[in-house]
Formats: sequence, structure tokens, C-alpha cells
Amino acid sequence: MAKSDTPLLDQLGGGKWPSFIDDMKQAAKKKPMAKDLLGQLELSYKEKIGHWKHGGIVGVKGYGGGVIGRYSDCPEKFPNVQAFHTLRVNHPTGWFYKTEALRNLCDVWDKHGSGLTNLHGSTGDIILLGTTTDHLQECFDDLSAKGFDLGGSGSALRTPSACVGPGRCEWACIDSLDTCYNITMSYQDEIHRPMFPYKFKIKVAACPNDCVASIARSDLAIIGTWKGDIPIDQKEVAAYAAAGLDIQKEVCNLCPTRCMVYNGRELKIYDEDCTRCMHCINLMPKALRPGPEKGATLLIGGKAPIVEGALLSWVIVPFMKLEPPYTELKDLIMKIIDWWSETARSRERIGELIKRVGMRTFLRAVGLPALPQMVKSPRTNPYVFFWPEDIKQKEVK
Amino acid sequence: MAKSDTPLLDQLGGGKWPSFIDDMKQAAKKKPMAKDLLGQLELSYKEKIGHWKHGGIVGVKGYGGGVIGRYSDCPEKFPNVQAFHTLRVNHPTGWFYKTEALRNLCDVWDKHGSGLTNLHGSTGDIILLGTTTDHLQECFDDLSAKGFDLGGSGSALRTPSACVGPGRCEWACIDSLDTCYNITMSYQDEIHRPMFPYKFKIKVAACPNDCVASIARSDLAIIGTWKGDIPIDQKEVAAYAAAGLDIQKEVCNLCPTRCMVYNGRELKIYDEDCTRCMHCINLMPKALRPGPEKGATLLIGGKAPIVEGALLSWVIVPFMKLEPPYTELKDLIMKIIDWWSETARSRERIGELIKRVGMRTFLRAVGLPALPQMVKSPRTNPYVFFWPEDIKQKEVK
Amino acid sequence: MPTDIGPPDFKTMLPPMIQRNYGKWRYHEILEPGLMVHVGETGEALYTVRAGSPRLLSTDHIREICDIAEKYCNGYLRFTSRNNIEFLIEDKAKVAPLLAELKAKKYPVGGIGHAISNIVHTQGWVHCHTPATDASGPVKALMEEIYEYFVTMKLPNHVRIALACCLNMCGAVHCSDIAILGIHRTVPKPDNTRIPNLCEIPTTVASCPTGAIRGDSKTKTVSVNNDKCMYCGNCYTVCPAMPIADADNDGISIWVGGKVSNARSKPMFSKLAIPYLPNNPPLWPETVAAVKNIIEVYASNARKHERVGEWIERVGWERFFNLTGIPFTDKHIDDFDMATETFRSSTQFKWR
Amino acid sequence: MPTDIGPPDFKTMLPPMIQRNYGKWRYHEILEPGLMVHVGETGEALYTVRAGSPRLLSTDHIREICDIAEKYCNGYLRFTSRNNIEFLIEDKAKVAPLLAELKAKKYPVGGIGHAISNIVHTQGWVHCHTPATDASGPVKALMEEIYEYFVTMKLPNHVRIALACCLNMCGAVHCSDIAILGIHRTVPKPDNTRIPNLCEIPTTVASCPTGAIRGDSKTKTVSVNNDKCMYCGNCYTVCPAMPIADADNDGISIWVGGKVSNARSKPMFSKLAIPYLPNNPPLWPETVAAVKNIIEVYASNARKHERVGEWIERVGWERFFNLTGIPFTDKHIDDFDMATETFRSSTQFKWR
Amino acid sequence: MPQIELAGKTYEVDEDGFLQELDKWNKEFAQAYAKNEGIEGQLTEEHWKIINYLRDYFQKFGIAPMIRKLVKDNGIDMKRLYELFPTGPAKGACKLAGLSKPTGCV
Amino acid sequence: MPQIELAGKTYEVDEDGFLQELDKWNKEFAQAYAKNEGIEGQLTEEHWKIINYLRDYFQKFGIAPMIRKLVKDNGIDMKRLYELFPTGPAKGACKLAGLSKPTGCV
Ligand code: SRM
Ligand code: SRM
Ligand code: SRM
Ligand code: SRM
Ligand code: SF4
Ligand code: SF4
Ligand code: SF4
Ligand code: SF4
Ligand code: SF4
Ligand code: SF4
Ligand code: SF4
Ligand code: SF4
Repeated sequence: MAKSDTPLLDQLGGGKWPSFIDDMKQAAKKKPMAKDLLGQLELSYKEKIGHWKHGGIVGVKGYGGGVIGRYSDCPEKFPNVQAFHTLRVNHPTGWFYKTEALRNLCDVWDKHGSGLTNLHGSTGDIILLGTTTDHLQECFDDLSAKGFDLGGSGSALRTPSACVGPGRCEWACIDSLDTCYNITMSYQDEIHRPMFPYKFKIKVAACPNDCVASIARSDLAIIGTWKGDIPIDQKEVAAYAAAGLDIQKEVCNLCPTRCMVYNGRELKIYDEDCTRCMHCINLMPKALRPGPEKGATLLIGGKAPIVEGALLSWVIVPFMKLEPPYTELKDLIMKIIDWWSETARSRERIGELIKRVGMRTFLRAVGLPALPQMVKSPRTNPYVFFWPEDIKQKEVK
Repeated sequence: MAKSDTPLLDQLGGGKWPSFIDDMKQAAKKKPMAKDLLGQLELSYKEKIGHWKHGGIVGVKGYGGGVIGRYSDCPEKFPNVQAFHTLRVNHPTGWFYKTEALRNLCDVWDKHGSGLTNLHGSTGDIILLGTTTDHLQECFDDLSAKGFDLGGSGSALRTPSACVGPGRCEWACIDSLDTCYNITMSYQDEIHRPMFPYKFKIKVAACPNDCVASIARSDLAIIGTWKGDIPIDQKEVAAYAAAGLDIQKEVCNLCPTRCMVYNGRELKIYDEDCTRCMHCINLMPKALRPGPEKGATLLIGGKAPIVEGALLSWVIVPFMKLEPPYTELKDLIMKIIDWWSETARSRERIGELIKRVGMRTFLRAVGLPALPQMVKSPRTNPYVFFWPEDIKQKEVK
Repeated sequence: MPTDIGPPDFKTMLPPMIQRNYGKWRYHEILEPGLMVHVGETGEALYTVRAGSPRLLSTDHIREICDIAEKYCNGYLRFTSRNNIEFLIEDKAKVAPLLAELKAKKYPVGGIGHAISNIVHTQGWVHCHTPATDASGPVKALMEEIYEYFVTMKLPNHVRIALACCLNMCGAVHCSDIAILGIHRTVPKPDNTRIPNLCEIPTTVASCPTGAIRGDSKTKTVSVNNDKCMYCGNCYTVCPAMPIADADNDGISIWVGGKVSNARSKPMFSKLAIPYLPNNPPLWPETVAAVKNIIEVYASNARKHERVGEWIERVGWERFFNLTGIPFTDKHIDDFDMATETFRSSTQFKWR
Repeated sequence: MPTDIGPPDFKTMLPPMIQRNYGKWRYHEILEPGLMVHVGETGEALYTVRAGSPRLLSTDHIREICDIAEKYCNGYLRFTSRNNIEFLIEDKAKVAPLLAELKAKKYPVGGIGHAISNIVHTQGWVHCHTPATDASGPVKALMEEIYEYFVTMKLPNHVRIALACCLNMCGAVHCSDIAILGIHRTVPKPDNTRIPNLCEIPTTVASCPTGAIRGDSKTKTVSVNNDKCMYCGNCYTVCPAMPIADADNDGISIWVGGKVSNARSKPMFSKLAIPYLPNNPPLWPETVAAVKNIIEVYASNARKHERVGEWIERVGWERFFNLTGIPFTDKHIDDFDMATETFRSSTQFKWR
Repeated sequence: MPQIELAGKTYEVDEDGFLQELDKWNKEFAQAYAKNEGIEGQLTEEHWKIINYLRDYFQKFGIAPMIRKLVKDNGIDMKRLYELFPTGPAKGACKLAGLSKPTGCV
Repeated sequence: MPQIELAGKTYEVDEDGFLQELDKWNKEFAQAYAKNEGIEGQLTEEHWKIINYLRDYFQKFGIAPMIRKLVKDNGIDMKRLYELFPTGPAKGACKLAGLSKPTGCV
């Protein structure tokens, strides 16, 4: 038997969990690009180091982003990945597909690229992994013809994403899919033509379970919530208890506000103390559901650590009704982005900017009132700024 | 009736709560200084502003601190407080007094000063409030003759203080009084002749109730604690229950680690989970007491907000046995102060210094091991420094 | 004269019963407001009567206290870490007469157990050079109004109040159940004619927490960026030519929810409740009313043993502002260097 | 060609049953690992089968998935936010045959409920220019070993694992139950012959979180203060002439206890568990073993419904290090700008 | 390292066509590269305005301006900018202006 | 503002005797004030060493040195320093050296 070219990678082939190496080898059968990618990866495995050069700026006409340029640092060994750019294709909201659409994508990609993809990238895009500079425009044109468009990259609005929400979840308090799609369509220009100080990400989760990790991974997190009492179906409560759920221990004792009382027969919730964490509802979907008045909490600033340390988004609007055409939401987004664009340094995320200039400056700029819901607790340091109008000015004599 | 010179202050005289104005007036009867102080204070009340000039550097021979210089900004109106310096006199540890000692102090102070005092200053000193520059040395000499000495001020070790501890408290895990007194006597030079980068405060509390607020108000907090199981006297537990203490609700449910179980007859503590918060002991002193092996937790860095924001001291030694002559403790204190003195900027408290250079640098410098007890949780940011010896150095070819 | 003799040895100041039971106390009981007994392993019982003090004491007042201690306590007494007087009585029979005499002499007896104790405070206009308010005055005005809570034990837990007259916080205000803090609100105006002679430029520049001060080492002058100044006054502390006091704008802020004990919850900082109240000597009515309101809302809402901060943590700050009627403003939101730690990074909150 | 057409309208991709029950689902039930049903107000039931995916998919593999979806789901499927495949079945009768075919084709079925789901990860050596480790490789090696937890539901709660190949953290590692993070450990050496032409000096200087870089705008060069550099690689991101990768010292760190859901506890960051493990391709045995150990200690110690972070918060980090046998070092102690927030300002701790 | 020759001069460029020796930039270079960036024919005055603006800014501040600023300072809108430089300001305009290749946020 | 006269010159000083016009400092001033600070007779070479050190340091860095540094750099100990300047380095030595009055940590 012929000695393998990829003895290290071979060890990752097969097995119980599907292997990316099997997919790469599958693609390598038809695509020299994929074959050289395997080869270069084997080299990386041997040398424990990456073999891509820094950066690369390539693109398609009329767009400032959507493609990640990449060049091999050993093209002499792997000429087919000398250039190996990635296209970020905006996914259908909620990552729903008819197979026809996926097949179209495959066809385009077999024609123009390596035949390798990521379904999906961390931001949510369909990642078409690796093609050459001269294929970019044509590939884009073919994608367009099939109804697909590029997603965001660079200092732009990044491809918004949403949890499955009303598509398949009983807890959706907002239409995460429609909100996300509406935003995506409204801000095509902002997605395709970077003109922000840095990236800006929006993610929409239809309830506080936050199945798109919006609070951690987006600059603006839109999370469904409710006002009013959690409706209780006591019959179903009893059924859960009968089925073996220890309601006191598993539900009441884990309620963060301890606002539930169960007497062995009936469940009572002191709703004014409930902070809508979802735990009880998660455990008893048949018995409990979100309260009657639905809307979204908006949070700002989430991001990964570079530069100032990671941030989790924080509340800026405790409750906003969200209904098409989402005017209130979009007005606020534009105000926020305008202020950020005017005020930020280059490569400064909105969260970092607010950290630098203070919430008070931000709130005033975008016209939001200060509310206790915005903080875990008020400040502990006495370094309080007053506005000029707070201060009695000296009479000029 | 003659119109009062101090109509505003008069409103604060008398009443249910003892009035400082009454004391000032009492002193004013014999002391012109006290009288002018009243007058100047009335002026401040009228104008809503202080009338002391900035600073003042005065002292006694051989000492660099212990006196706070003060000059009036309107000596023309109040000539007797033109100079009005304060002596900080080191209190007897635990603020215990024989009346004789207090009477001695009063005599000296009537001779040399305003006849006004603070019992005590926030750091713990006897504050002799107001005298003139020419009286300082004599006053000091007379105090010495009566067995008193000055406390700290300036960039020095400040007068250490301690909770009443073994003097009158059943919970004392360490001899807070003796430890404090020993430190005070060992570091007379450091108290009287400022040569640190800034102030350094030590407070000793004999148990985690921390009745001297050491964790908030001292650079080095020494707090008694224990190892081993909390002894339980079940008879006394029953007695408390009989007397109306709701043990489940008031004791067990408020235990921060929820490590207590009460079945209506017996109390059980899962001591390995107990974090020695004192709550259960506080509520049932006859039934429970600190465990058998006594010692201290040392914490560093507590301070008020200026400059970098307030700090609460944090753990650097989870457990240290404390017995005379306290060699281990004092060795560590000297190591800490040496490192601080060599490393700090001017006016940089030890807590701020550690904040600036990192705990790892501090721990290495003073030879303490890193322990999980030092943190609430490990770091969340990935900005981890490695020591040179952690890193494989490149071969020099 | 010998120097460095240190303070008198505390052991010489201890009543004999304490010397016998030193480190061997068995338990204590609070018998009534202001009176407790500690029982030693020997079976001996030491009674403590705690009485309020204005802290600013005249020598004559001290002598009066000595008289009392000599009459009932063989001349032994102590002061507490919160400046109360503790009469230490070995002879049970003397407790009642002592209480009677204290009552007659109008010494408030209390401060033990679930009560308000003495207010830790600072110098204010009496002796300091940086105060934004007075210390003893607001304390007296307030204690007068909350006296009831000192001489009874009807609060959910003890409530520790502190006052500091400027941001230096000479006291425990950063970790108090309720704290009263003097604040300036005017940007200091550097007097650059005096600065070259009076101030160290690098020290002045370094003193500013927010980096608002720029120094010119050649001309030995400084300038302040007004937008970055939050009036902490630290520049004035190091440089007399940066006056900050301003009768029109100095005042008081109120802070709540701090603690230092490790009992149940961990030590906590106080948090801002009211950003500004005017200085209104001699009775500071706004401040007194504000503190009283907080105490009363706490008293009627907290559970037994809950400190102010523990109560607020349980019910939430939304609820605190709602119940007390204190308006929440953008000043409550931290904007110093670790502000993001205080932001609500969660959808868990209450509507009010 | 028209531009800015945006993605296909998701509504055109929804199975008819979803269109009918859109926003009107009543409840769901998890029937067995990897299989759940959602019941709408209409009474209709939609079955979902969740299958694992390597994320890096060849077009042929995608076509195979399409074949399956066409056979059992009328050509409808979706991907999850963690890159699993979800087959959406309207016809209950097709569930069992689908499961059988997936089994035959070796698609792991699971990831629902109290399980480990797919590992969110990044590009690594496959496509990125800053990685300190590979992404797909360690993920595959690890999933192979913890496969069991994907196809069953025997954990206390779900465990979300993520991997990022550098500190940019393209994924959820900063808030994951368990996170695997590639780290560099070598100070970048600026190539000052190339920097003037390739790099913006102000941008490079500003890129450094710890201010380790000094720039000279005249010579257009930079220098690095080695003592202040913690190898984050951000300077390399903006300046190609600051190479940071180093085969000998790059590797992996392990983080634990993060979460993003608001269920019970608030969202939390992941915290450092293991500062460094070597890059050992192709199987990364140290990393796999370390993660497995943490999962197993969690599985046998946490209470039902407790996420990893919730369990650790309850028992304490002392206990976590003790139970897992992971050594605690000075690297675990934060020393970045908000470090003091993480220090133990209390005497409340456990001995182990 | 790829090279190109223009009017007898050799220029080092990277794979994306970005100049590797910034001081070698001249107008001929910009013009010669325009076609690559989808610009037909001669660079117009409007092109030069942008190019000169970029060069001035880069010289002065050591960085490329944020695009919002570029657009504002030159009184044009994004649409026009992309008409002038179809491959966009980062890729097209900066390249022709002889700035170092934009990095970072991709 | 108090004033003192020495050898025909007038000096402005504050209540504590600190010079208010630092550039007026001269050796006579130092000597004249020595007595006030508990120094008998003429300032010795040892005194001058400290005074000069203080002045140099202040000139160079704009601040007074930390005392630990002063002691170290001059190879003396605290005991000796207080023998030389009985009122201490901040009050005594800095005053004679014509530094601005130490502030802050009191
Ligand atoms: C492809 C993708 C990873 C993946 O394998 O899925 C990715 C890949 C890169 N990211 Fe990312 N990021 C990707 C999602 C993320 C996420 C997660 C998310 O969006 O939910 C984050 C964390 C959230 C956030 O935005 O903070 C993320 C935080 C970063 C950062 C750090 C940004 C920060 O402010 O801390 C950088 C560095 C930068 O922007 O210079 C970065 C930069 C990069 C670059 C462009 C490398 C660089 O330094 O220029 C990577 C290109 C890799 C390549 O060669 O293809 N990427 N990046 C993800 C985008 C795919 C998609 O469009 O769907
Ligand atoms: C007298 C006293 C207040 C009182 O009425 O009790 C006091 C009074 C002064 N303190 Fe204090 N501090 C006093 C205890 C404290 C405490 C409390 C403690 O020690 O427990 C603190 C907070 C804890 C701490 O040290 O952080 C405290 C934190 C400060 C600070 C801020 C230090 C910081 O690092 O944040 C300053 C400012 C400074 O040092 O420049 C300061 C400065 C001052 C000065 C010297 C004013 C100044 O700026 O130079 C005050 C002199 C007042 C006067 O005219 O007499 N004082 N100071 C206390 C000392 C009496 C004693 O010796 O017993
Ligand atoms: C006398 C004094 C110590 C001293 O050396 O002077 C003292 C004495 C006692 N403290 Fe204290 N504490 C004293 C200041 C403190 C302080 C410091 C402070 O207030 O600045 C604290 C921390 C306060 C805080 O957390 O902010 C303090 C927190 C406690 C606690 C914890 C209470 C809690 O639930 O948080 C206890 C336990 C209790 O009360 O059950 C306690 C208990 C006690 C006991 C019962 C201890 C004993 O067995 O003797 C003593 C009398 C109780 C009382 O006053 O109710 N002591 N105690 C101090 C009296 C001050 C005063 O005049 O009011
Ligand atoms: C399909 C998906 C949404 C999507 O649009 O793709 C989804 C779907 C559901 N989630 Fe989720 N979650 C999905 C990602 C997430 C994420 C995001 C992530 O993992 O990156 C989270 C936050 C994770 C975190 O906190 O770190 C998430 C936190 C939850 C929770 C909260 C669990 C908790 O106790 O913390 C629930 C409630 C529960 O499981 O009881 C939940 C519940 C559910 C339910 C039961 C909702 C429903 O009624 O349909 C869905 C199936 C449960 C399941 O998978 O166990 N989902 N869910 C995502 C599947 C990812 C996967 O393939 O594994
Ligand atoms: S975030 Fe809420 S609504 Fe959205 S899928 Fe998850 S559980 Fe359902
Ligand atoms: S949603 Fe959460 S907070 Fe509200 S009652 Fe249920 S468990 Fe409690
Ligand atoms: S700190 Fe502890 S030992 Fe000291 S007095 Fe308070 S309760 Fe007693
Ligand atoms: S001391 Fe505190 S933690 Fe320990 S058992 Fe008692 S209440 Fe619980
Ligand atoms: S708090 Fe400020 S004003 Fe009050 S005594 Fe302390 S330093 Fe002086
Ligand atoms: S008052 Fe405080 S913030 Fe303002 S300039 Fe002075 S030091 Fe800075
Ligand atoms: S985590 Fe870092 S190395 Fe990995 S894809 Fe993102 S930017 Fe590239
Ligand atoms: S690797 Fe990070 S810490 Fe080191 S110099 Fe570069 S940016 Fe700074």
C-alpha cells in the first residue's frame, strides 16, 4: 500500500464523531485546492504552526467586504492554495434551508472554489472556504443568481443572526427571525460597505435562554422577554410532579429570586419578584409559559477580549415592543451607530467606547433615560460627574 | 438676655443625643482657643465653608509625625486659633482605660491645649484637638512623663488598632490585643519617623465579625479564624429553639454555604463546606463556638477611594498561627513593607501597587504561594503572563 | 525625655475580672438595650453598659465620665471602635444604679444588638482643610432624629452609619450600611501664580484619578480639563493652590448597603443612593430626612438579621429605589475604571 | 448583476407545518437523545432529529445531507447555532427510519437536553493567520473521546464547549461551560525593516492592551517592552511585521464555568482552569484528557440542572481545584485592569 | 515578493498589489494600477482628490482615515465613493494612494 | 503672609517657615533657619550634603525624594538623619533646602 501523504491527519479520520479530515479528503478527490490544503495542514501538524500569510485584501465589485483574503506562506509546496480566499455568504435567517438552496450553493462552490465549506461560521455566515482571486467576482455573480448575497466583514455591520424562535419554539416572546431578517435587509449598505469604526454585531434571541449567545457575542443583543404574570396550568404542574419532577427542589429552590412557593399541590409565583430567568418555564413547558405582554430587552456592548477585556452586553432598554416595521428599534440603532461612528477611535467597539466615555454620555447622546435596570448596583466610587446645569454657576461680577 | 454669638450652633446644643456643641462651650468657658474655635465654626455654618488653611507642618523633636498642623484663614477674627494643631496620641490597645490615665491626659491637655479631644480618631488615636506651635514640644514631654506617646501620621506606619477580642469576647480566635500591642511596640520607629511611600495601616480583629473594620480600613488586616469543626452543644441548641429562635429560618437558611441541617432536634454542620462566616455562632453563642485550631487570615490592600477607588483587603495568607513573639507575622510584614518601599511610587498604597504590578509579582517578591483562597474566582481575561522559566527558549545557533 | 515609649501597656488598663478571664470568655447575652453580660469559664460575669458619646469631648466631660466609672466600675472603662463609652462593671449590684445615673445625666444607653450605634465620623469644619461639609453637626442633627433606634433594638440587624466630610473618607463610609459623604462639585481653579512655589508638579498631576490635570514642568504650572474633573479634591490635598471648596455647590451624598463583617454575606462597599443634597447647616434637614427614610423603609421591609445591603441585594436595586422613592439618575451608573463590572449583563431584573 | 439583494427570505425555507404553527407552538418534549417534538396550538407535532456535524463540510457531504432531508423531511432542514444539523420531520412515521439511516451512515444523533452539544469552533491552521493551535483537529480528537455525552443525556445540565484558536476568540469561548483557547507565549519581535512600509504606527501602538508597544513616528518603527507583553497577538493582527507564532511555545489553555443563558444564574464569563497545555497534534492528548477530567468531575459532583459554572460557584473554586486535581498557580490570579474585583475580599473560603 | 514594472521602474508589491516600498509611490503607479481596481481609463480629478486626501492624512497621522471621515471631509457619499473606486476605499483607494495595506478588522 | 529679613534681604515664608518664593533660596537662608529646626551652630558638611541632594533631586524631578531614597542615596540611616535634622526630613531638611512644603499624606 502507498504510504500516506498525511500520516498525522489520517489519525483524525473516521471514528465515531464525523471527521473534518474525511470531508477534506472527499473534496481533495476532485479539487487540487482541497488536496493542497490537506498537504499544508499536514505540514502545520508536523511543525505545529500555521502556514498562512498575514491578511489579504480582496473582494468583489461594489462591496467593501464579505471576502477574507488568504495566501499560503509556502506556495512553492502548495501552489493550489497560493491564494485561498473565503467568501462569507449571508445565511437564511434561522439557518433554515430547503435542500434546493443548499444544492445550489454546492454547485456554485464546486464550480468556483475548493468544495469545502463551514456550515456555519461563528457569526452565522455560510463560509465558502477557499478560492482564488480571479474566481471571486464570478462566484459572487453566480451566488447572486441563485438568490444569495455576501455577509459582513471588516468595519461593518456583521451578518445578524437569530435563534429559531417562533419557527419552532414555544417560548418566543418576539419574532426573532423576522426582526433579524428585517434588520438584515434594511442595512444591506452597512453590511456590504464598511464605514464604521470597527465591527458591529447584532443577534436576536426570542427569550432569555439566549440560544444565539447574543449577550456574549453581539454588540447589540435583542432578547425577548415579558411583562405580567406567568400563566400557570396547575393540572400540568401536577402532571410534572406525578411524572417525577421534584418541584420544590428542582424548580422552586433553583429560582434565583426564590419567588415560587409549592405546597405539594399548587404552585404560586410572586411575579413581582420574578426576574424572568426562564428556569421554571424551561422545566415545565406544558405548565408554565412567558407572561402576556411580550417585548424585548436591548443590551449593548458584548464582545471578545481584544483590546480591553471581554464584555457581556448590558441592559440599555429594559422593554421595547417589537413589531414590524420595527421603527423604534431601527431609529435607536441608527442613533447608536451614528454616535459611535462620530465618537469612537478606530477599532473601538461600542462597548469599549461607552466604557471610556461613560454611560451617562452615551445615554444622553442617544436619548435614553437612566434606569436601575441598567445596573447590577449603583456605583461604589464617589467619582460622580455633575452636568453643568446641576451646578450653581458663580455670578459674574 | 444677651444675643448669642453662635445662633446657628446653638440649635445643635442640648437634645437627646449628647452635643459636641455643649462640649465646645464647656471648654470655651476656660479656654480662649475653644472659644475662637466656636466662633470660627459658627462662621463656617453661616458661610457653608471651612476656614482652615491648607496643611501645616509642625512637630516635635526627633519625630517626623504625630502632629497635624492647622492654621486659621481668618486669624484676624479668631486670633486664638491662628495656629490650632492636633496631636495624635497612641491609645492603649483596645481603648481600655483606667480613669487615672484619662485624668492625666486631661490635665496635660488643659495645660497645653484647647481642652477639646476626640475619643477617638478613626484610626484609633486619642486626638488632642488644637494647640499652638510653641506648646507642642512641652505637651509632648508632659505626655511622655505620663506614659503616653504619639501615634502615626504621614507616610508612616499608622497607629495599629484591635478589637476588644480576648479582653471581653468569647469568639476571639487570636489575641488581637497582644498582637496589636506587640506590633505597635516593635515598630515605634516606623510609626514615628515616616519613611514609607505612603501611609500603612494595620488592624487586628480576633474573629471574622471584624469589629474594627480591618478589612475595609487597613492595608494589612489580621483577622482571627479557625480550622476544624464547630463544636455543637446540642442541649444549648435546644434551649435556643425553646426560647423562640427559629433555627431553620434564622440560622440554617442564612448560612451562606447552606451547610447546616436542623431536623427540629439536632443541628448538624457539614464543616468542610463552612466558610466560617460566624453567623450561626453569632446567633447561638452558648451552643456554638469557633473550631479548635485557631489562627489568623491575613489580608492586604484595604483603603479609601483616593486615587484608584476604594479597596477591600484581600486574602494573602489563609491561615497563620499567631503566638508571641509573632516572628512569622513580623517577618512577613517586614518583607511586604520592604518590597513596597522599594517598588511603590510616592503616595501609592500597597493595594494600589499590587493592583498595578499584579499579584504574581507581589507573591514572588514576598515568597508566598498562590492559593485559590486568594481569589473569588480565577481570571476571566486571557492576558496571562508566563515566567521566563515557563518558556522554551530558542536555541541560539 | 525618652522617645518611642509607645502607648501604655493595655494590660495595665484591664479590670481585674478581665485579667482573670482573659481569652476565656464562654458566652454573652444582651440583657436589654445597651446592657450585656459576658460570662467567663470561671463563671464570673462582666456587665457592660454602653453609652453614646459625641466623640468631640471636652476634658471636663471626660472627667465626668471618669467620675462615673470610678463610682461604679472601680475606675475601669473603655471606648469602642465606634466611639461609644463602655462601662465595665464587675459587681452586678452596681448595674441598676449606674443605669439610673446615666439616665439622670442624659447619657443615651444603647447601641448594642439590632440597633443603630454611634456614627463614625471625621473632622469637618472643626479641624480639617478639605471638607465639603461639617462632620459633628450633621451627625448630631441626625442622631437626634434617630435616637430611638439607638436606645432600642427593633431593627432587623444593626445599622452602621458613618460620615466623612470629603472623598478621603477618613472613616468607614465606603463600607457602611448608610454613609453620608461630603462632596465638592466645582472644578478646582489652579492658581498658577502660586503653584510654582507651592506645588510639586508631577505629584499634582499624578494625584488626579481621572487624569484631568496636565502639568508643564518648564513653567511649573498646571491646567485642568474641566470635562474630566469629578471634583475629588485630591489635587488640592497635594497642592494648596488648587482651591476646591465652594459654598454654593458643596454638599452631601448618601450611600447605602456596605458592610465589613463576614457574617452571612461578604464585606461589601456602600453604593450611591443620593448623589447630592445641599449643605443646610445647622440642621441639615434634607440629609436627616433622607437617612431616616432609608432606615424606615429598611426597618419595615427587611427580614430579620438582614443588613441593609443584604436586604437590597435580595430585593434588588430596582425595588430599593422604588420603595424609598429616591430617583435613579445617570449619576448612579458607574463611569470610573471598573464600571462595566456594575452593568446589568443579564435580562434578569425587576420592573420596579 | 443586482447587488445588496440580501439573503434568501427565510420564510421561503420553512417547512409548511412551521408556517402553519409559526409563533404558535405550545410545548415541546424531548423523547430520546437527539429527538424532540414540538406541538403547536393546532395540535400538529413537528419532530426534530439533531445530528452532529464536523462543520467543515465538503459539498458532497452537504449533498448527502440533502438526500436524507429529501427522503424524510420533504427537503427541509436547518442548522443550529452550534452547527448541528436538524432534520425537521412532519410525518411521525418517518422518524424511526430516519434514525436508522443516520445510524447506518454514522451520523451521531444527540446534543439535545442534558448533553454535550457540538463544539463551537474556529478556523485554526485550516484558514486563519493568527492561530496558536488548530481548531478542527482538537475538536475532533475531543469529541471522539466524549462522544458518549453527545448521544446520551446523563449530565446534570447541558455542557457547552467552545474552542478558539487565538485570543480574538471567534466564538463563544469567553462564556462557555468549558473553553479551549489557543495561546501564544512568545513576545513578538518587530521587524523594523518592514514595519515602515507595512504598518500604521499609531494603530500598532494602540492595539496593545497592556501598553507594551512604543512607537517612533519619525522612524516609523516600534519596540516592545518584553515585561509588559502577554502575547495576545493583537499587534500582529494590525501589523504583519510583528510575528508571534512560535511552534515551541504556542499551545492551549482551558477555561471553565461560563454561560450565556439567563436561566437561574446570570450569564458568566469562563475562568482560567489550566494556563497551558502543549500543542500535541494530531490527537492533543493532554487537552482531551484535561477536558474529559473536568467533565467527569462535574458529572459526578454537580447537582441536577447545575451548569458547570453554577456548580463551581456553589462549591467554591478551592473545591474545584481540589476535586479536579488541577494545580492552582499565580497565573490564575488576574492581573489585568479589573483584577481587584476578583480578589477574595473576605475571610469566607474553604480550606480545600 | 511579486514585482511590477512601470515605465522602466520596478515596484515591489504584495499579492494584493499593495506597494511594499511606500516611498516609491508616484502618480504613474496609481494610474497603472487603476485598471486592476476596476477603474476604466484615466483617473479623474475626483479620483485624485480622494487619493491626495488619503496620502495627506496618512502622512499627517500615520494612519488611514476612517471611511466615515473620508466621505465627510470630501463631501461625497458612499455610493459615489464606490462608483469612483468599485473595489472600495480600503482595497481600491488606499492601494492607489500608496498607503500600507489596511489590516485588522476583517 | 509672614516675612523674614536676613542680611538685608526679605523672604516671604509661610506659617511653618517654608519659603514662598523658591528662587530666592540661598545658603544664608538655610543657615539662618537652622536654629529654628533645632540645629545648633553652623550647618556641617553632612547637613549640606543632604540639603544639596534635596535641591538637586527637586530640580531634576520636580518632587522631593522619598525618604527611603534619600537615606539610601546618602549612605546614612534614619537615626543619623534625625540627629542632623531633629525636626525630621520633611519639616527640617526640606525647609532648609528651600523645597516647596511637603503635602499630602499627613
Ligand atoms: C470565520 C470566523 C471564525 C469561524 O471559523 O467561524 C472568524 C474568523 C476570523 N476572525 Fe473572528 N471570526 C468569526 C467570528 C467571530 C466571533 C463570534 C461571533 O461573531 O459570534 C467573534 C467574537 C465576538 C466579537 O465580535 O467580539 C470574533 C472575534 C474576532 C476578533 C476580536 C474582536 C474584538 O473586538 O475583540 C478579531 C480581531 C479583529 O477584528 O481584528 C477577529 C478576526 C478574525 C479574522 C478575520 C482574523 C483577523 O485577525 O483578521 C479571522 C479570519 C479567519 C479566516 O482566515 O477565515 N475575530 N470573530 C467567524 C466569522 C464567520 C462568519 O462570518 O460567520
Ligand atoms: C483625624 C482623622 C479623622 C477623624 O476625625 O477621626 C483623619 C484626618 C485626616 N485625614 Fe484621614 N483621618 C483619619 C483616619 C482615616 C481613615 C480611617 C482609618 O484609619 O481607619 C481613612 C480611611 C482608610 C485609609 O487609610 O484608606 C483615612 C483616609 C485619608 C486619606 C485617603 C487615603 C487614601 O489612600 O485614599 C487622606 C488623604 C491623604 O492621605 O492625603 C487622609 C488625610 C487626612 C488629613 C490629614 C487631611 C489631609 O488631606 O491632609 C486629615 C486631617 C484632619 C485634621 O485636620 O485633623 N485621610 N483617614 C483620622 C485619624 C485619627 C487617628 O489617628 O485616629
Ligand atoms: C465593642 C465592639 C468591639 C470593640 O473593640 O470596640 C464590638 C463588640 C461586639 N460585637 Fe461587634 N463590636 C464593635 C464593632 C463592630 C463592627 C465595626 C463597626 O461597626 O465599625 C462590626 C462590623 C460592622 C459591619 O459589618 O459593618 C461589628 C460586627 C459584629 C457582628 C456582625 C453583625 C452582622 O450581622 O453583620 C457581630 C455579631 C452579632 O452582632 O451578632 C458582632 C458582635 C459583637 C459582640 C456581641 C461580640 C461579643 O461577643 O462580645 C460584641 C457586642 C455586640 C454589640 O455591640 O451588639 N459584631 N462589630 C465594637 C462596638 C462598636 C459600637 O460601639 O457600636
Ligand atoms: C436549536 C437551538 C437554537 C437555534 O436557533 O439553533 C436551541 C434550541 C433549544 N434550546 Fe437552546 N438552543 C440552541 C442553543 C442554545 C445556546 C447557545 C449556545 O449553546 O451557544 C444556549 C445558551 C448556552 C449557555 O448558556 O451557555 C441555549 C440555552 C438554552 C437553555 C438554558 C439552559 C440552562 O439551563 O442554562 C434552554 C432551556 C433548557 O434546556 O431547559 C434551552 C432550550 C432550548 C429548547 C428546548 C427550546 C425549545 O423549546 O425548542 C430547544 C431545544 C433544546 C436542546 O437543544 O436541548 N436552550 N441554547 C440551539 C441548539 C444548539 C445546539 O446545536 O446544541
Ligand atoms: S432563545 Fe428562547 S425562544 Fe429562542 S430558541 Fe432558545 S428557548 Fe426558544
Ligand atoms: S422565571 Fe425564573 S425567576 Fe421567574 S419564577 Fe421562574 S424560576 Fe423564578
Ligand atoms: S471581632 Fe470577633 S472577637 Fe473581636 S470583638 Fe468582634 S466578635 Fe469579638
Ligand atoms: S459559620 Fe457561617 S458558614 Fe459556617 S456553618 Fe455557621 S453560618 Fe454556615
Ligand atoms: S474626610 Fe476629608 S475633610 Fe474629613 S477629616 Fe478626612 S480628610 Fe478631612
Ligand atoms: S478635583 Fe480630582 S478630578 Fe478634579 S482635577 Fe483635582 S484631582 Fe482631578
Ligand atoms: S480565533 Fe483567532 S486564529 Fe482562530 S479564527 Fe479567530 S482570529 Fe483566527
Ligand atoms: S502581543 Fe499583545 S501584549 Fe504583546 S506587544 Fe503585541 S499587542 Fe502587546
